[in-house]
Amino acid sequence: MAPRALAATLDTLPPPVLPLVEADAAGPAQLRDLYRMLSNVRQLDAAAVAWQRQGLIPGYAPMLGQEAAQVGAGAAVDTTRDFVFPTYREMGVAYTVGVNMVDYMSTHKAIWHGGLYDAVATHFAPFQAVVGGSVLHAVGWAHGQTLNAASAAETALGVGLAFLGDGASSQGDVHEAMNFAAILRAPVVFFVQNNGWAISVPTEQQVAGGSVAARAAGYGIPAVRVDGNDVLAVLSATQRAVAHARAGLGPVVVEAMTYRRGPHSTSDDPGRYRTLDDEKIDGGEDPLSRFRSMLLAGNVADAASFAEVDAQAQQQADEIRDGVVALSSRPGSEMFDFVFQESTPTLGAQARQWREESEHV
Amino acid sequence: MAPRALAATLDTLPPPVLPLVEADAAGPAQLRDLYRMLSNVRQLDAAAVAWQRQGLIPGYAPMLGQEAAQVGAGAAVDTTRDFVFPTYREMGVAYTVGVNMVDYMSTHKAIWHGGLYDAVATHFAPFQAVVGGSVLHAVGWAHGQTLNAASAAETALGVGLAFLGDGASSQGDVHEAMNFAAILRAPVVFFVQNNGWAISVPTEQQVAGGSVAARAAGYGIPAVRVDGNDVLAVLSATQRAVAHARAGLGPVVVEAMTYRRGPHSTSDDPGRYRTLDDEKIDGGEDPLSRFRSMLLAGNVADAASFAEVDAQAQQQADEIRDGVVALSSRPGSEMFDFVFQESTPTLGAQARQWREESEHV
Amino acid sequence: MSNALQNDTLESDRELASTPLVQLSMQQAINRALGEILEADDRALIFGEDVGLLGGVFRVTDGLQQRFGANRVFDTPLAESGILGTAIGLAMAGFHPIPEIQFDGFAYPAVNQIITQLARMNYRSRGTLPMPVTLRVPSFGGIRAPEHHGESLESLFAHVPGLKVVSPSNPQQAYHLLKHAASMPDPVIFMEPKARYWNKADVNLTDNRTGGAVDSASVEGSVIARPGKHATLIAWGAMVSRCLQVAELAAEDGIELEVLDLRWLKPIDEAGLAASVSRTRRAIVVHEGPHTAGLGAEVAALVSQSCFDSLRAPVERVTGFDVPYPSGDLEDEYIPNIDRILFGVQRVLEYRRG
Amino acid sequence: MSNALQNDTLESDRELASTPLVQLSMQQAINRALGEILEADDRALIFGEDVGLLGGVFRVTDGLQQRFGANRVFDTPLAESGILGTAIGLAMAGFHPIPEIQFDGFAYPAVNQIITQLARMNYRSRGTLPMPVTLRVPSFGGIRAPEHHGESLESLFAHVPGLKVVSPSNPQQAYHLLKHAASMPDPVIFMEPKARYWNKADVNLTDNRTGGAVDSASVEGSVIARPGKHATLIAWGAMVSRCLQVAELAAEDGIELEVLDLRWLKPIDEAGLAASVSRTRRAIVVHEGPHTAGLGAEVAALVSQSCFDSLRAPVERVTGFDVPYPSGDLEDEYIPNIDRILFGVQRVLEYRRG
Ligand SMILES: Cc1ncc(C[n+]2csc(CCOP(=O)(O)OP(=O)(O)O)c2C)c(N)n1
Ligand SMILES: Cc1ncc(C[n+]2csc(CCOP(=O)(O)OP(=O)(O)O)c2C)c(N)n1
Ligand SMILES: [Mg+2]
Ligand SMILES: [Mg+2]
Repeated sequence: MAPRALAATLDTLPPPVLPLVEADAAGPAQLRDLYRMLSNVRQLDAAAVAWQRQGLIPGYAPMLGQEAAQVGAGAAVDTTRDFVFPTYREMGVAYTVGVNMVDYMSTHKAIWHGGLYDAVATHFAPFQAVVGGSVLHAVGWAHGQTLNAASAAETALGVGLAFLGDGASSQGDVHEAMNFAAILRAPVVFFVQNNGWAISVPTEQQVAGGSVAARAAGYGIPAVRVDGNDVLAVLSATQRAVAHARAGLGPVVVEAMTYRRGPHSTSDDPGRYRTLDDEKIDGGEDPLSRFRSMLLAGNVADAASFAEVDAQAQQQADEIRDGVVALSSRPGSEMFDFVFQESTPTLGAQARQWREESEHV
Repeated sequence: MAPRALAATLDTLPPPVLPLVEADAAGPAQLRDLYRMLSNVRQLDAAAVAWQRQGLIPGYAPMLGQEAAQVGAGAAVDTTRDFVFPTYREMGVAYTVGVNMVDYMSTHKAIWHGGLYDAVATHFAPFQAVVGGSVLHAVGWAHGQTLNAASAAETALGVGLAFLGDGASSQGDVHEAMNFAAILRAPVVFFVQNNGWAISVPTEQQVAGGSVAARAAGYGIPAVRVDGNDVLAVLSATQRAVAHARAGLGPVVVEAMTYRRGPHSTSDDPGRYRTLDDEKIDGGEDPLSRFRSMLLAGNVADAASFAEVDAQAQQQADEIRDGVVALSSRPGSEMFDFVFQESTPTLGAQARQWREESEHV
Repeated sequence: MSNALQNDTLESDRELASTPLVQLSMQQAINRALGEILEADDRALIFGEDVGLLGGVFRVTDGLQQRFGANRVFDTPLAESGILGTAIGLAMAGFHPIPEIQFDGFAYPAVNQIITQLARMNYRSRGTLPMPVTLRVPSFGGIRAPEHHGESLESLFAHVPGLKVVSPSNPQQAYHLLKHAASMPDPVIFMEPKARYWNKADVNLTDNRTGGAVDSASVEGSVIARPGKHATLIAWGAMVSRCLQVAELAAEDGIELEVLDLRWLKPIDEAGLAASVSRTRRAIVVHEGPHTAGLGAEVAALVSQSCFDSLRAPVERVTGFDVPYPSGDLEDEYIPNIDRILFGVQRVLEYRRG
Repeated sequence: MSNALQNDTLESDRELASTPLVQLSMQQAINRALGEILEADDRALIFGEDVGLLGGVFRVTDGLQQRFGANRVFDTPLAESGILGTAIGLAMAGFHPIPEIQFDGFAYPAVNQIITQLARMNYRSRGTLPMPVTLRVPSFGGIRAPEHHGESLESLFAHVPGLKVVSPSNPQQAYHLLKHAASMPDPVIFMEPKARYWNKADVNLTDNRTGGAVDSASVEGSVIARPGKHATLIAWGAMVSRCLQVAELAAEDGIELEVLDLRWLKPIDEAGLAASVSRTRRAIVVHEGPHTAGLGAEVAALVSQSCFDSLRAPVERVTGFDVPYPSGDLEDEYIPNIDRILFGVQRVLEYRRG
C-alpha cells in the first residue's frame, strides 16, 4: 500500500470570489516560521510523552505525524475573529494559534478537564473529550457570527473551525452538524484529520465510502481532500476554506489525510493491532523531513538553521516542562465554584460540608 | 414549480448479478392487484381520518398521496424472509404486506402503542413513534441475516426494509445506520419517502443538498431516486434494491419522491405553513388517477372494474371500522405484564397495589 | 428560598386595584412571556422543530416569527442533538438561546449534548463560557398522545450537575418562572405540563405582592398552593392541580391537606419542604414519572432526613409505576389519580408505629 | 431475594476441597465469563469500539475475537447510538448481543436507543420481541482519567422501566453476575467498576454453596459483604471495598458496621435492605454519583419507609457532590473517601432526637 497521505485528492471548493488576502505562495519568512512551529510542536509532543513515562502527567494523546495537518490548519486561523473547536489531540493547533502551553498541558496533568487556558481570550474552546462533541458547537457559534454580521451589516464573518477525526465522523452529531451548517449556511470549516485510526480501528472499518470529504457533496457542501503531511497544502486548503466561509458562502469540509504515527494515547499498545511495517508504509515520509527537504531545495533554510530552531524548540519544551512541574492542584473548592454562574443553596451546603469534612475548617 | 415527483432521478444501483425473479414488467393480474391495494389503502386512510373526526380514535397520521410509494415498496417485500421497520405513517405498507388492519389501527385508538398486530408473525415491526428510531434496528436485524446465512452457508439473505421520511434523514441515527450498514455490508434497504414535509418544515429547509439518495454515495452505497407517485417505478426500484441486498451486495438507498397531500396528522393545520395552490402544484397528479389512466390506456382495466374495486375497498374499510369499534381496552394489568419477560418483585408489588387501589380487588 | 403563599388563585388578589390581571391559558402565558423576552433582550433566540410559521405543535411560539423575524425565531432540521449543540455554540457566541424540544420523549436524542456539554461548559471553561440556555420541554402525560409524548424527565435532569430544572403548575407561574429562567446565566430546563396548556387562570403580569416588580419569592423556591395542617401533598406540574382537587375532597371530611407546589426541581427548596412537613408531620409526594429513582425518592429522602423527629408516618410516594408510559387508553391507570392519592393520604394518616 | 452472606472473601471457602478456586482480577473474571458465554451460546455476540483485536481498552474482551472469529466478536464504527440500535436489531433477529460501551460517559449518545427502544421493545411488542441484551459499561471513577471517563449512570438507568441494572463489586461476583445477566431474557445494564478491574481475588468458578451449580442466592438480590450490628453501610461497585475498609477501621473502635453490597440496582433488593437495617437500625448509603436524585435517594427512601419504626437516625447519604465529575487531581475530593464515610457513620451513631 501507498502512504495514506497520497490518497486521491478531491477538490470541489469553487475559486474565491475575492482574491485571498493571504498569498498562496508563502514567502521565506513565513516558511521558516512554519518550520519553527512544526519543530516546536514535534519537540513538545515528544516531551509530553516523556513526561508521562516519568510520572509527571498521568496520560497524553500524542500527535506525532500530524504536525503538518495541525500547524497548517492553525496557521490559517485569524484568532481575532475565528474560533477553534478542538478535540483532545489538537496540541499542535493550540500551539500555533498561541494558546499558553503550560495552561494547555494542565488538562493532561489531570488538573482541570477543560484546561486552564482562557478559551475566550484565545478563541480556542476548552479541551473536548467527547468524540464529535464540539462539532455542533462550532456550527452554533458560526451561525451566531452570521446573526451578528446581519445586525452589524458586515460582510466578513468570523469562522468556526471544528476539528474532528476519522473516527468522529461516524457520530450522529457530525452528520447533524453538517446538515445544520449547510441549511443555516453557517461559516464553519469542518477540519477532519483522517489519521487512519480511531484507537485500534482503521479508517476502512470506520468510514464507509472511504472519505469524509466525499460525504460533503451529499449536503451540498464543497470539500477539499488534501495531503495532510504537506504543511503548505494544508495551509492553503484551510485558507481557501476559511475565505469561503468568511465570505458568507457557507461551510466547507477539509479532510487532511495524515497518519497517527504513535499510539492512540500513552496507555495504548498499537502492537496489538498493527505492525511496524504497516506503520512505515502507511505513514509515509515524516512531515517534518518532507518540509525540511523542501526548504533545503528552495534554499530557504539550511541544516544549521534547522539545528538552531530545533534546539530552541527543545529549550522551549523544557521551559514548558518547568511550568507543568510547577502547576499546582486547584483547590477543591473550585469543584463547587464553577458549576454555575449563580450557585444554589444545595450546592452551597455541600461545599460547606466538604470544607468541614475534607479541609477540616 | 413542478410537482415534486418529477424531481431529477438518480440511479447508481448496478444491474443485477442474477436476473430478477420478479419480472420487471408486471402482468395484468398483478397490475390489477396493485390497483386493488392502492384503492383499499386510499379508502382506509380516508376512513381513519373520518373516524378521528367522529371521535372513534384520538388521532391519525394520514398517508394521502403516498399510496403509490407505500404499496410499491410493500409489494416488493417477501414477508417469508424480509422484515419491515415502519414509522407511524406506513399504513399502506402494513396493508400491502398483510398486517391485520384492525390490530394495526389499535395504536391510533390509543389501545397499545406498538399496535396489537403480531410483529414477529407478520415481519412488520411495531409502530414506531420516534423519528428515525428504528432505522438502526433494520441494520442490526439485517446483519443478523448475514450471520445466519454464514453459518447456514446460504446465499440469499433476508432483507431489512427501514422506512424513514425526509425529516428523519436529519437524525444522527440515520447517518450511523447508513455507515454501519455499509461497513457491515448489511442487507438493508433504506426506503425514504421524501414527501416534501416534516410537519411544517419543507424539505428545502431540512435536507441540505436536496436529496437523501444523493447522500448514499458518501457511504459507498448505491441509490435510486424514483418518482414516488408511480407505483410501478417504486415497485421496480424496490425490487432491484431488495435483490441487490439479498445477493449480499450490501445496503441500498431508495428515495421515493412523493407528497404529503394531507395534514401531518389529524391535529395539524397545514394552512399555517402552505397554501392550497402550493399543494396543488407540488403534489402533482394524484397517484391513483395516474395509475388508473395507465391501466385504462393499457386496456388492463376499465371504469366499471375500478368502481367495483373501489366499492369493495369501501366495504373493507367499513369492516375494519367495525373491528376498530369493537376493539376494547386492554386490561391495566398488561401495563405490568409486558415490561419484562421475567418480572421483578418490585414490579409485582406495584401490580398488586394497582389492583387493590384501582381495580379494588 | 422558603415557600411563599401562592397568590394567583386567591380571591384577595383580585381586589388590588392596581394589579393588571389578565385571563390566560398557560400556553398563552408562555407565548406572552416569550414575546416579552425577545422584546427586551435582542440576544434571545427561539428555535426548534416547527416553532416558526407553525408556532409550535402546541402554538406556544405562535406569531413570534412573524413578529421578530426568521433570524430570531427559526425552524431547525429535525434533530434534537443538533438543536442543543447549536444552542451551546450560540451561547458561546454570546446569545441567549431558548430552544424547544417538541415533546419530552424527544429530548433523549439530545441527552448527550445536555449532560456532557450544556451542563458542563461553564465548569469546563472555569466560568468563562456561561450557558444561559433556557430549554423548553413540553412535559408529562395526560393528553392521550402517541408513544414518547408523555414522559417525565425531571429525575434524569435533576441528577445532572450544572442544570437547573423548573416546572410551572399554572399560567401565573409559567409566565413569571419563564421570564425568570430566561434571565438566569445558567442552563434551565423548563418543563411545561402539556396537560395544563389550555387551562385558563388569572395572570398578574407584574407582581401583586410588591405592587410592581417581581419579587424573588414569586419566582424562587416552592410555594404553598393551599395551606393545611394534617399532611402535606408535594407535587409539581400537572399534579399540583390534581392535589388541589384531592385537598378539596379531603376537606369535606375535615382533613386539611397542605399542597406544596415544588416548582424548582433543581435546586429543591429544602427549607420550604422542611417548614411545611415539620408543621404537618406527614407527607405524600405525587408525581407522574416512574417510581424507582423518581424525583419522589429525592423528596422523600430529604423530608425523611430533615423532619426525622417530627414525621409521624413514612413519606408516601404516589407515582407512576415502573412501566413504560402506556397508551392513552391506560393513561388514567398510570398517572396518579385522585383515588390513588387519597389512598396514599389515608396511609400516612392511619399509620401507627408497630 | 434476601441477602446471602458474601462468600468469596471468607477464609472458610478456601477449605472446601472440591471448589475450583482461581485467583483472578475482575478484568480476567469478566473475560473468562464472556468466553464461556460465547462458548455455550452460539447466538451470543460481542461488539463495540475496539473490542476485537485490541481486546477493549481495558482488555476485557482480550483474545475473544481470535478465539471466536470476527463474526462473533467485532469492532463497530465509533457511534454508541449505532451500537445500541444494531444490538436491538440483532436481538430482534434472535441473537443475544453483549455490546460494550467503552466508558460510562459515552453511554449518553446511546441513551435514546436505550430508553426509547431497548427498554421498551418487549413492552411495545407485547412480549413478542424480547431484548436479551447485556450492555457492558465500564463505570464509575477512581482512575484519574480524562473527562467523561468516570461517570455514574445507575440512577439514570434504574429509573427506566424495562431495564435491569447490576454492578459487581469483586471478581467472584463479576464472573457469576455476568453469566447470570447474559442468561436473562431482558436487557441488563452491567456496570463494571473500572477502578476494581485490576484487583485480584479468589473466584469460585462453580458455586461453593451448592457444591456445583450456581444457586439463585449467589446471583440475585444483595449480599452482606460483612456482618455487623451498629449500622449498615449500603454500597455497590467500587464503594463496597471502600466500605469494607471503613468497617475494618470502625471495628478497631468497637463499632461493628454491616456492609451490604446492593449488587442489583434495579430491581433493588428491598427485603434484603429492610432485613439488614431493621437489625442495625441505622443506615448510611454510599455512592460515587452526584447527590441529588442519585440512587442513594431511592435507597434512603426505601429504608426510611420500610424501617420507619426501627430507624434510630435519618439515613445518611455519603455521595459524590452535585458537581461535574472533576479532573483526576480532585478525584479524591469528590469520591466518598474513608473520612467522609466515617463522618456519615458518626452522624447516624450520634444522632439524638431533638
Ligand atoms: C463519544 C465517545 N465515544 C468514545 C470515546 C473513546 N475514544 C476516545 S478517542 C477515540 C477514537 C477517536 O478516533 P478519531 O476520531 O479518529 O480521532 P483520533 O483519536 O484518531 O485523533 C475513542 C473511541 C470518546 N472519547 N467519546
Ligand atoms: C425524535 C423525534 N423528534 C420529533 C418528533 C416529532 N415529530 C413526529 S413526526 C415529525 C416529522 C417527521 O417528518 P418526516 O420524517 O419527513 O416524516 P413524515 O411525517 O413526513 O412522514 C416530527 C418532528 C418525533 N416523533 N421524534
Ligand atoms: Mg483518527
Ligand atoms: Mg416527510
